[in-house]
Amino acid sequence: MITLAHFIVLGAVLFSIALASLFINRKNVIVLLMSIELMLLAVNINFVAFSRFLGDVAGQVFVFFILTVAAAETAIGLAILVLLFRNRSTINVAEIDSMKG
Amino acid sequence: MELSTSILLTIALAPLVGCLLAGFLGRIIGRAGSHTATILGVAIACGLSFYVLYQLTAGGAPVYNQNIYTWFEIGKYNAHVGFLVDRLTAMMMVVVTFVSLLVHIYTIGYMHEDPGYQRFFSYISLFTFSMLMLVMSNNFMQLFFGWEAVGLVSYLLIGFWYKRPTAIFANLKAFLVNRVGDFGFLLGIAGVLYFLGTLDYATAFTAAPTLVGKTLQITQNTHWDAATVICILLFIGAMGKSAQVPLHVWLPDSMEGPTPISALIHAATMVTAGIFMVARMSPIFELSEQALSFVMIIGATGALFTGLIGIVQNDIKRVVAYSTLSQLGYMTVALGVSAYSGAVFHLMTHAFFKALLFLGAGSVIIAMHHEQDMRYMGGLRKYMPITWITMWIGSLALCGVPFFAGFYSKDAIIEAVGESHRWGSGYAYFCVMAGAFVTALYTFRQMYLTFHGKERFTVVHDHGHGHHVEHKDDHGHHEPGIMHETPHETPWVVTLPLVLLAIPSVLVGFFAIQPMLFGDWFGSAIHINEANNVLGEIGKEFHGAASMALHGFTQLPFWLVAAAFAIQTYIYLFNPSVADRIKTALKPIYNMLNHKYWFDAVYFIVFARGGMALGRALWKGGDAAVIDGVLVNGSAGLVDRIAGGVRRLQSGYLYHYAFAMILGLILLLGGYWLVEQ
Amino acid sequence: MIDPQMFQLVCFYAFAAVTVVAALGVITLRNTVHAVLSLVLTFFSTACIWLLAEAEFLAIALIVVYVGAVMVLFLFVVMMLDINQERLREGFIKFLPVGIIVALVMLGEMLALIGVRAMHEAVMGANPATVAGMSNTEWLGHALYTQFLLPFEIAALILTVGVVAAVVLTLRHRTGVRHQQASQQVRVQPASRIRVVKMAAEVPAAPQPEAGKETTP
Amino acid sequence: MFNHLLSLLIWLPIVGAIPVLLAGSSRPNAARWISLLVAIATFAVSLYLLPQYNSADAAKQMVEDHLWIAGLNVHYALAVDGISIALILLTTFVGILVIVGAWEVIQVNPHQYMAAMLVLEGLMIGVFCATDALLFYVFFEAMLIPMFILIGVWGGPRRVYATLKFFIYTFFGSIFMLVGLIYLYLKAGSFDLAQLAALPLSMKEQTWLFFAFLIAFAVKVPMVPVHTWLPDAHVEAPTGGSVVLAAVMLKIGGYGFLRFSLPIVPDASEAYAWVVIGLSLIAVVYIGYIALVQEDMKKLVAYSSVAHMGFVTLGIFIAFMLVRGADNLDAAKLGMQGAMVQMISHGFVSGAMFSCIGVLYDRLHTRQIKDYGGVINVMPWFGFFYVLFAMANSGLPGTSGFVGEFQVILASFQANAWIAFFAAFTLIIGAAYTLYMVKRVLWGDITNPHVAEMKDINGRELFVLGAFAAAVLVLGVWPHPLVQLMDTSVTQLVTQLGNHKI
Repeated sequence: MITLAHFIVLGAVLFSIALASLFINRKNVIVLLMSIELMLLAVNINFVAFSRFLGDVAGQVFVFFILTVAAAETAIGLAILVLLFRNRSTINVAEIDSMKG
Repeated sequence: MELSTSILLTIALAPLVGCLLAGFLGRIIGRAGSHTATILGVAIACGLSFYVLYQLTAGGAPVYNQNIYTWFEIGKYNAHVGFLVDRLTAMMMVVVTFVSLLVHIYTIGYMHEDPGYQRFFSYISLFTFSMLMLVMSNNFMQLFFGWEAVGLVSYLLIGFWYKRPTAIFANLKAFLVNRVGDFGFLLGIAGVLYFLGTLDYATAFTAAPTLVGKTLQITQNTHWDAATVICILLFIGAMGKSAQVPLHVWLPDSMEGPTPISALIHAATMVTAGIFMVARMSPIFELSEQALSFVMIIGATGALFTGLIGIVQNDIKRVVAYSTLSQLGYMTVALGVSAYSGAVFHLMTHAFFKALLFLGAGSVIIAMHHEQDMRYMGGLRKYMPITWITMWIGSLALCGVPFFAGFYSKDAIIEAVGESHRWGSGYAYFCVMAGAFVTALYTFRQMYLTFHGKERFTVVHDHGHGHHVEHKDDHGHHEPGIMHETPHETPWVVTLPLVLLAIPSVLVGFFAIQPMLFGDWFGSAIHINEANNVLGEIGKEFHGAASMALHGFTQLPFWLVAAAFAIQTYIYLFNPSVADRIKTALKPIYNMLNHKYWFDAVYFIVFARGGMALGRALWKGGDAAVIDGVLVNGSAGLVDRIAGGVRRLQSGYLYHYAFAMILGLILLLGGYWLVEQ
Repeated sequence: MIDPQMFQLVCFYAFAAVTVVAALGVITLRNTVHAVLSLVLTFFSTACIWLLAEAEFLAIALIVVYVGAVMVLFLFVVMMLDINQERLREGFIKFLPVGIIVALVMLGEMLALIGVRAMHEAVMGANPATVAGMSNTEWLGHALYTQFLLPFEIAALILTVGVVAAVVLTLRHRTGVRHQQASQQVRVQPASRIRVVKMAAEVPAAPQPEAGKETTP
Repeated sequence: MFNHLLSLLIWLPIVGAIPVLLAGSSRPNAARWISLLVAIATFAVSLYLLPQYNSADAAKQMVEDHLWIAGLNVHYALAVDGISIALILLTTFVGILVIVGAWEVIQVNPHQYMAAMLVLEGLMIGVFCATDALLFYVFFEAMLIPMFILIGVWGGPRRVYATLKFFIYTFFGSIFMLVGLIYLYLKAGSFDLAQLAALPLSMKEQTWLFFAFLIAFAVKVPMVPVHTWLPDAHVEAPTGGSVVLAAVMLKIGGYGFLRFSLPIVPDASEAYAWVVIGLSLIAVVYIGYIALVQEDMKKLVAYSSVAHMGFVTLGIFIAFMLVRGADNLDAAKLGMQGAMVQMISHGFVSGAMFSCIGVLYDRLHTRQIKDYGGVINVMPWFGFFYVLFAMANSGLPGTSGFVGEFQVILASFQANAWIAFFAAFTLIIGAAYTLYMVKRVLWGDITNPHVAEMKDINGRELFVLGAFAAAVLVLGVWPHPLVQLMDTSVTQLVTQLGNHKI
């Protein structure tokens, strides 16, 4: 019998994995971007689950929008990445510190 | 017949008009135009002043006291510009305008080479205006105006030769020392307003008796007598203007200015403003024994000790300057023993003979081509007889030889002091008595050094006349003792004033003593408590001027003068080396006198250097270090440091920001969780 | 017989396990291409889990849109860029413990706060779409085109902007490349092609007598 | 009667700045002439204002009132009394002179300079007219912007530091005032000054408000110890900026005390009058000593401004001791009048001093006293003015500098002889620092060969200095009209002081 808790735990675990990735893959922008995808996925799982268990369509609509925005974000993020690589010949985050105060 | 306002206004404003004409249009109207305009202005003022005096004395005109216009009016406090003309004022007006007129004429001769000719006339006319405003004032505000305005002109005139470092040092010093006096004076005026509620003379003097018993709270438990405080504060003003110890230091230095103004301002008129003021304030001063004692002691100290300095001076003008200090001391003593009319009387006679002495000294200086050191003079008698005779007249008047003007006024003062029972009058009596001897010492020394004995200069007829012309503007920069041409008598514009001043120096005492001292000539202008009326006491034994003079021959002061005359005659005419031997024998005393009791040195170190050091300390320590350093830039620096610290957190690395976000999220969730629990 | 609910549970656990393992792969695999592929697997298994929750439309959309488009884009980029893998993995081991600890703390906090234990009681009820008498797609579409129309359109706009932005960002202006500009060719005028110059006939020049003077500059 | 006179006065120069700006840097002469015309027109309007004003009526006159921000009950409310009129006249008078004074001196973008001056003038007039606290605040703050530009663009080498210091300092002060005003608004529901004055406040509230106002206005005046922005600002400011700063802007601090501290928080003002009086006396003595050792002429005059403004605050707050302590209304009026006259007079004198220094600076491009010496030899006419203004600065009777100081000293003696004692120190120390400067700059022989080449003042400079000189002398010889102009307003203000609010 699947309960809400199953979904929630799965979402939480996925989110935590993505979170850990921010630490261990801190120099690789591509993996960082993928981690963000993972986080969004975790959130989406929760949305779907709540939508299903509460019988509310809004949750799924939200997932829909999140997918949209995430797709756009990925597109732009990758575009920036390409641009960055073209200008700097690296995607190493450790070498990108022009925001340094 | 009433005095007319328009005449009084003309008296005051005519010199001002002259001043403005010479000052602003000097280039256009030229030298002759300038001196004509100013002399005309002063001559009008002088003539009308005599007329006013005549009206008040013989014409039976009542005292004039009217406001011309309102200066300000705030509630019950008001200040006006107006005139109070009684006999005291009229006498001062006559003295001021008469001496001023003669000095104007004299200046034509004295300054004829100077490039600042017009400017000079403009200044002395401005001075005449200011002095007239001072003496004619009917209230304290206008008095203060005149008081400061004469100070301004004095400042301008001492620094007239503005290229000389000593002159511009002296004028600053004079102004600042005067300002110290004015500081007290202004507070005195404020005190008058506080206790009497008015700035108007007449009202204030009427209300003066209410001062008795009033006190001014100084600290929680100290209360000072109101009249004493006011009088001493006002007198501090007089000390500055009339160069009383210890504010006398500016007067000798003021001799840096051209000689005509030394005569006019720093001997005859301006410096007597303090004396005039105290005499004018007699209704208030009479209320305070302590203040009068203070006045007397200050005056007595000045009378003797500044005179002593005069003995060691070599500069002809400085001798006269120290004698002025000493004579001002006499006047002040007279004020201190409530012999106000004696003080004013001496003021008048002194104005004539001291102006004469100064102008005579100036005449000598012209003849010596701006050499002022008496050690390089001597034997001038045969070159400039008029100057010589008139100077002797002035000197005898100064020494108080009977029948001369100075005798009457000075002897009256000495007797009045002897008559007084005020606290400290014994000291004062000793001072004035010894002062008479000292006066004679320096006066005869000066006369002998200048006019008698051997010539201590050599005349070198070099043909470098062009060379001489070059130096014309640099007054006083000759090689000492070398003359390029024989000294000769000065032109008539110089000697005429000498002669005109010599006449009153001889006669004015003889004719004026009866009414001024012992008659009720001043009327209500001077108020004396019966208990203090020393002159009244003397007056009982007065039997006419001639008998007073004859009696004078038997008195101690005359014999002191005679002794001094004998000593100086012996030293300077027969055995000049004695002077040097005395100098060596009394080395410490000579040093003390030569350094003027170290007043200048101490003042310079304490006030000038000390003030600068304090200012620098406050600036660097207070403003720059504490306020700007710690508070202003310090707080800016603190923000900067904090920002610098926080800045390091902004590493620019994405993962640091992400880490911060996560950390924040964890903390938030943790906190929320804890709260939930 | 297998209990359908039990079967669902087993399926859930299976897919969940795949999801978690694949996610771990995403963050740990040395080769980025493998990581991307691992992410694709994550999405697939998640889509399956969504199917279990009867969110069919989203499950399919996830696969079609995400795996089909976005992930391919990722692959393109990863393969296109010549990336030094080793440098990028510096600090992997060093930060691994931190990462694990932070992740665990986060997990614990999240679960504690959400109150997972209480949710064990929430059993999956009837499918709301079915209750409403619609398929899941219909149900969602209904909501999107009525209640959420404006956000929906805005989402479309965002996508467009995203596309435009991506293009603009990566567009490279190369200098020195010649393009044919048709509009200019069409608007060409004779005057811009040929210029007729009038000039005097050439005469042999006379020798300059003062030529020597001009030598000094 | 045309009842938008005050608006006209405020907006004429501000709007007039637009054509000046439009004239552009390509037509500098057009810009100069237009701005001069605008300044003269403004002065003319302010002169026209004078006969309209009924000095016997204590009420505010020429009232304009429009709702401005309905939600906050803020009004665009203008009105004047005698005090405002005097200060407005000072502003418009100085306005002409700074334009003339900058005529050829400002060569870089003169149109912008002139426009900034005109805008500044309008805003300052606005400050003096506003009867709504928020409107006052808006003008008060807006004024900083043109000044900031004037110093920052046409200033000396350290202008960036000076402008920042000036801006942050004054802004820091006024923030407290804003907080105070907001509190008052929440209590009274209005920003109308008359209503605020009538608002009953507890002692605790008054104390907080008093110090909020004190900080704001003390910085502006400036009082010790928040005066250090002034010397820096003056030193770096262009001549015209210095003149306006010293002549008018500082007065706004004193004016603020009169309009805010006194009527709104009288009881706290009374309780803490000793603070202000103490600081004023410190300003006179302490700043006097500091001025004595300055090497930079502008710094010296700036410090002397602080000392002179000490008389303004002293005169204002001595009134409390007199009204409430001694119950002597007339003496309080004397002190208050003294403060006002001192404000006007200081406007002329300091403006003139800075103009004089500008004249020297234009010729030798240095403000260091040691670079000069013997200037009188080559510039006799300049010397005349310089000595005149120096004397006015040291408070010589017959010049305007004396009148205010005299009245304040007389009034403070009525309160306490010791206050008068310390105040009167200015007589010595003021003369010392001013004349010491005159000695080193004007007198003496020429030591710097560049000084020998200096030309005497030209017609334009003669006009500026002459106008100042006339003002200084007229006010010094006959202050009665000015005193009378402000009399009823001051009387009303002083009477108000007697009313306790708790």
